[in-house]
Amino acid sequence: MQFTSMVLSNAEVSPGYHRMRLTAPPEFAAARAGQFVMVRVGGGIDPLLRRPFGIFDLSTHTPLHDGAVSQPCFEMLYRVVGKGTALLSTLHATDRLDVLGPLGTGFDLGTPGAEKLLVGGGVGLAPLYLLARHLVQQSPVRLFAGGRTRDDILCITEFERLGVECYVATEDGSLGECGLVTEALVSRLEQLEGGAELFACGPHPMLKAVAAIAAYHAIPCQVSLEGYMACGVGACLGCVTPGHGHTAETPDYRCVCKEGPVFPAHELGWEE
Amino acid sequence: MQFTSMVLSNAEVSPGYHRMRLTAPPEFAAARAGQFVMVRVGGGIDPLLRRPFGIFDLSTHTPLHDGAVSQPCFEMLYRVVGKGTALLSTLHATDRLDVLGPLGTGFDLGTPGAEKLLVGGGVGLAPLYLLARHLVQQSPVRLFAGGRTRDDILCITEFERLGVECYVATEDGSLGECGLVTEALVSRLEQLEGGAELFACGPHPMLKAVAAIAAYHAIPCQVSLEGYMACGVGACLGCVTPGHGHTAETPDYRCVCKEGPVFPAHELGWEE
Amino acid sequence: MKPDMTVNLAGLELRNPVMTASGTFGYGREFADYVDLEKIGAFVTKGLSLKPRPGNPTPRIVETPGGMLNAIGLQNVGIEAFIAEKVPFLARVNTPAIVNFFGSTPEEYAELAGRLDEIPQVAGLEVNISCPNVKQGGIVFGTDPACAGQVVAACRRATKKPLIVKLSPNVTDVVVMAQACADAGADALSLINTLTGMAIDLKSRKPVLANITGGLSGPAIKPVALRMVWQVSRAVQVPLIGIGGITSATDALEFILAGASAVQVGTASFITPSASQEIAQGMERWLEEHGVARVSDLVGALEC
Amino acid sequence: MKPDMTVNLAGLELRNPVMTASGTFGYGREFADYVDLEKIGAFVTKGLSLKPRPGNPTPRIVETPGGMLNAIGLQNVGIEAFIAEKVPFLARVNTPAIVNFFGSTPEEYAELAGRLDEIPQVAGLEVNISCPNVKQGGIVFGTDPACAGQVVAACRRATKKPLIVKLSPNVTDVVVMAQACADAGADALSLINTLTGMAIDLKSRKPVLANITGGLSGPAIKPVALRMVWQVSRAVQVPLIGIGGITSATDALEFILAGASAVQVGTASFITPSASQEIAQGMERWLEEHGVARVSDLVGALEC
Ligand SMILES: Cc1cc2nc3c(=O)[nH]c(=O)nc-3n(C[C@H](O)[C@H](O)[C@H](O)COP(=O)(O)OP(=O)(O)OC[C@H]3O[C@@H](n4cnc5c(N)ncnc54)[C@H](O)[C@@H]3O)c2cc1C
Ligand SMILES: Cc1cc2nc3c(=O)[nH]c(=O)nc-3n(C[C@H](O)[C@H](O)[C@H](O)COP(=O)(O)OP(=O)(O)OC[C@H]3O[C@@H](n4cnc5c(N)ncnc54)[C@H](O)[C@@H]3O)c2cc1C
Ligand SMILES: Cc1cc2nc3c(=O)[nH]c(=O)nc-3n(C[C@H](O)[C@H](O)[C@H](O)COP(=O)(O)O)c2cc1C
Ligand SMILES: Cc1cc2nc3c(=O)[nH]c(=O)nc-3n(C[C@H](O)[C@H](O)[C@H](O)COP(=O)(O)O)c2cc1C
Ligand code: FES
Ligand code: FES
Repeated sequence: MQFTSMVLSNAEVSPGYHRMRLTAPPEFAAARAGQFVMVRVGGGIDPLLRRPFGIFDLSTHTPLHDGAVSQPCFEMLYRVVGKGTALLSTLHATDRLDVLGPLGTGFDLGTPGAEKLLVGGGVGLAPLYLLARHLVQQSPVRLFAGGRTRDDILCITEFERLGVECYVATEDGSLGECGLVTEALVSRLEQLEGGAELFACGPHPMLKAVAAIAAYHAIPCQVSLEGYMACGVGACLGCVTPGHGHTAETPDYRCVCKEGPVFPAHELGWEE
Repeated sequence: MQFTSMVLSNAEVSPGYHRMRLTAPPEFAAARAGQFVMVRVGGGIDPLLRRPFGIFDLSTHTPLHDGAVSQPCFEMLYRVVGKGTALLSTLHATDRLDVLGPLGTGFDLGTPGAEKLLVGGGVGLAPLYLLARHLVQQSPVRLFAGGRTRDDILCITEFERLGVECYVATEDGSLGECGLVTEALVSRLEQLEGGAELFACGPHPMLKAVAAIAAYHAIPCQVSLEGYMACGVGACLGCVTPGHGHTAETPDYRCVCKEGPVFPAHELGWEE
Repeated sequence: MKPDMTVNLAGLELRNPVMTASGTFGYGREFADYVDLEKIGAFVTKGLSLKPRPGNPTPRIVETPGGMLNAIGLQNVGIEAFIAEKVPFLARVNTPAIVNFFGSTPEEYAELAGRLDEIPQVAGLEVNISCPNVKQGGIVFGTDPACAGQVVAACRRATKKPLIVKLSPNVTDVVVMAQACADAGADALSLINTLTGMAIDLKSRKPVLANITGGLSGPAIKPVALRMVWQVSRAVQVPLIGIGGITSATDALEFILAGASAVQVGTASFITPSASQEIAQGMERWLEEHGVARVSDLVGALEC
Repeated sequence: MKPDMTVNLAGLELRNPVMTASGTFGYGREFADYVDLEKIGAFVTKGLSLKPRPGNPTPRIVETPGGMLNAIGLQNVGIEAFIAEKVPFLARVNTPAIVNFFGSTPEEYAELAGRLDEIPQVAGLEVNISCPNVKQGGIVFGTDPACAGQVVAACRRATKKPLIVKLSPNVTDVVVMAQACADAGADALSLINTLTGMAIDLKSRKPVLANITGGLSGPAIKPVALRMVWQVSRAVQVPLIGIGGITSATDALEFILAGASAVQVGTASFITPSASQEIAQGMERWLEEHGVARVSDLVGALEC
């Protein structure tokens, strides 16, 4: 679905990170956690391509004036890294944005009851919040949030408000444990008796580590990937990632935008 | 001089025409009527090149707060025709703009005392206002303003406030005489006993007609030209116009941005 | 009165002159939610080869000023899977599907042309000659008139369907290439394919694309594409399909004026999935507003 | 410690690797109010011919997506007026002035090279071979290796000054052209000149440029330029000057990584008159921040 969205708010939530709330058409309410949108920033050729962002949250917006009808809306949590996100960060309420989405395949919610362990690195937390909102209704949920410094640890209060137990680790020790978030994850897994299910989003090395941990403990794990995208709909083959059987001789590429961005970790090739 | 200017105001003065007031450095106060600026619209590659605009007026801006120092400023009167001017029209007070100028060779004020006849077509009035402000101090000044409809007749009140007698003609008769402004000019010239001096800015066919009238009456005439410009400083040779001696065999091109935009009409080639 | 938007292109009857470009529109189905396929003239599918092709490692795309580079590496499902998995969809859409294809020897091209000739759902063929000739030291077919002519002649013998040859812009003289392809039996020429380019990431001191170089497309290349269409249209008799940086009805009409009978929309579909449909509608509106009865009246109508 | 920004380019000692490109910087003086000429490595003057040249009718320029087309038509004052009116300024500036020049026969090129060789204020010559050879049916020198080699050899015999040959990108194989010019005695190669393009005005149904086609420059062409510099640097031994869409220090450093020893800034000077100076400063700052001692350490340092 392609639609024109109105910015409701756009605030810096941590240095370099913004959270933007946008209106959406009614059908958008059916978006699943882990799906994403592609946003056209500016109306011209610079930036040229749309920019992909996860769906941080879905909600309803009721305008303040009398008799106003409430309207679905969604949120994005984004980090300013380049031209497109810099421009995005300058938008204000009432500005318009051209949005394509929801796109891709989101998270599978797994087995109700089984403990859910969410692992997010930096802005990788973005799609995990909507996921947590869905998961807390059926299972205990724990979040492992990692980042370089405390500035990269986002929206933890929101997760806690859902009843999610949060573990924080930063590489410089400025918040939570000092070190990698995967260490906290491993401790938790060692404590756990029954099975747990993993959901991860963040930098590729983190996902690789999480996938290895899941494989070691033989528990289900879904990862949400990034990939340079042009079309977002599976047409250009720009965004592919190697599947588990991938070799130079027997290539096995998966489309991140269509088959993903969420994949069962064991279906992917983690070698490169 | 290249400088960052702050927008003080930017208002639509007639459908499709805007008037923008901008701060300038102290040296800018020395700009002459007929000189122009080149404005960078947006900070990226779209639009890529600067856009040239005449200097409509020069003045001083005194900020409202206590102890504020007053600052030179200038105005542009522009018509929204394409991408650059459309973007320009969306700017607000306190927005910044990158300006290059004053550029080029402006009007020569002519002989004090001799009647000055200013001929402007549409947005061609832009550089004539500053000129009129200078001329009224030494000579009687009349303005002949033409346009397609009354929407193209701009800022006449401002000219009248200077004591300039204004004649208006529109092609559709929606304001002033119905017809071309050059007809009113010819009548006036036929009434005049002593010599008059002509100053014109507007569409090329109008300038050509004015130049012919001046030649017929053997009176001095200066015209301000437009030309597609890249550099604005005489380096790229993009903006040239044929001089009076120009033929395919003995080419004689003048640089509109550097030798112009104002030229004595008799120095130009009017054939093409 | 509604203007006549139909085009007869080398035997293909199109409802309007706007097609989508190969590699930017998948196999048609990917965009079906966003474009009413029956509002465009035709669509061209992703470059096909006999065997499935893996394509290049990633990153495969990068944005550049006013354009993008891609180095997909011609990943595709191969003819067998194409027939099994993609052709059924083509049959369901009432819009001509043109299949873009390539090979690494003239024989492979011909074999594929022959296979495609047998598929009734395939309305026409577009030969991508911007590929290396493995038999001749990897020289790109589309940069050598003799090589290109050989490939086109081989395909011509293998199919009776409309045969479109897609020209590479990475040549000294596109007219010579166009002439060679027309002489060898092309029914129409499409131009341009991407310009070879490169992007570098200063931080890592590496090329951005895993393949190092890639093909430049998008608005940035429009002036080059327009120039080539104009040059070829004055020299060669077969109908042309203009491609390169078309994002609006105005762009498309410029290509028509330059001598193209139809156009293809590529990169623009990434930005606005419905771009091709909107461009067709915009062209129709423009013709109506300007009292042009038939879009074909504008073909090559540039006044120089 | 300040990084070492100096470059020795074919015998030219430059304080830094940033030069301005021919045709975009007049004869140096036009920009003197905006750029501290002594903060850039060198400047290249507008293409010079033996006789004054009128240039083309107007319009001569038009903006395109991410770039611009120009069809100035090589308007210039000719060698006599150059010596009388422009050389005195060159003498006053403590920055090497490189004179870009062209002819319509190899003999004209050689004669001009010889004349320029006698002018002490001229630090080096840049041969523009993107011009038609009137003796050979108007084929552009720079698109035929033999023609190009002939011109370069003729110039080489006529001058002992550093001889830079500026390559055209409108060729199938830029490496072959580069090799031909290097073999014929070029001390350095600069690349790229503009890509041939065209713009059309739909309203008037006419080409925008009076000359119909023009040369595309600006950010849009950067990927093509980078690719060509990289290709040539791997194949040819002489030093290269990278040109094409450079607007920032990052852009310039990308060209250095690709194999250029120096760069030229063209269209960017129109947008920011001080662009060349700012790019030189930005490069120095980047080197300092990244602990690179000498800019020459980065030349061709791309990791592929
Ligand atoms: C499925 C998906 C979901 C994402 N969700 C989020 C999110 O919720 N929050 C968030 O902050 N970021 C998210 N990203 C990353 C985000 O898309 C990039 O940070 C953004 O596109 C950068 O754009 P830019 O213009 O600021 O940067 P530039 O570096 O100027 O971008 C240049 C080009 O590279 C692409 N690009 C740059 N970085 C990335 C990247 N990491 N992944 C993919 N393409 C990239 C851009 O899309 C653009 O085409 C997601 C990416 C994907 C693929
Ligand atoms: C010396 C000079 C003074 C001018 N003064 C004024 C003024 O005071 N008020 C005003 O409204 N306009 C003035 N113009 C015209 C003004 O520069 C153009 O209308 C403006 O550049 C259009 O930009 P755009 O992006 O909106 O249009 P587009 O059509 O998108 O512009 C595309 C390109 O064409 C150029 N261009 C388009 N129209 C013209 C034109 N008429 N003259 C020169 N270049 C053009 C643009 O600069 C740009 O490079 C002046 C032009 C010159 C040369
Ligand atoms: C991602 C991508 C993939 C492409 N794949 C093919 C292809 O398989 N075969 C082909 O002939 N052209 C291919 N092209 C080239 C386009 O069909 C078109 O010629 C080019 O992109 C220029 O048009 P544009 O500027 O409108 O995109 C591809 C282009 C892109 C951007
Ligand atoms: C207006 C203009 C005039 C030019 N004139 C010349 C010229 O006389 N000789 C020449 O070799 N190159 C000429 N060029 C090409 C530039 O030197 C340069 O190679 C090209 O513009 C690409 O660099 P850029 O993208 O930084 O502008 C000209 C370019 C422009 C824009
Ligand atoms: S982004 Fe085009 S296929 Fe995934
Ligand atoms: S605009 Fe460059 S010379 Fe006038």
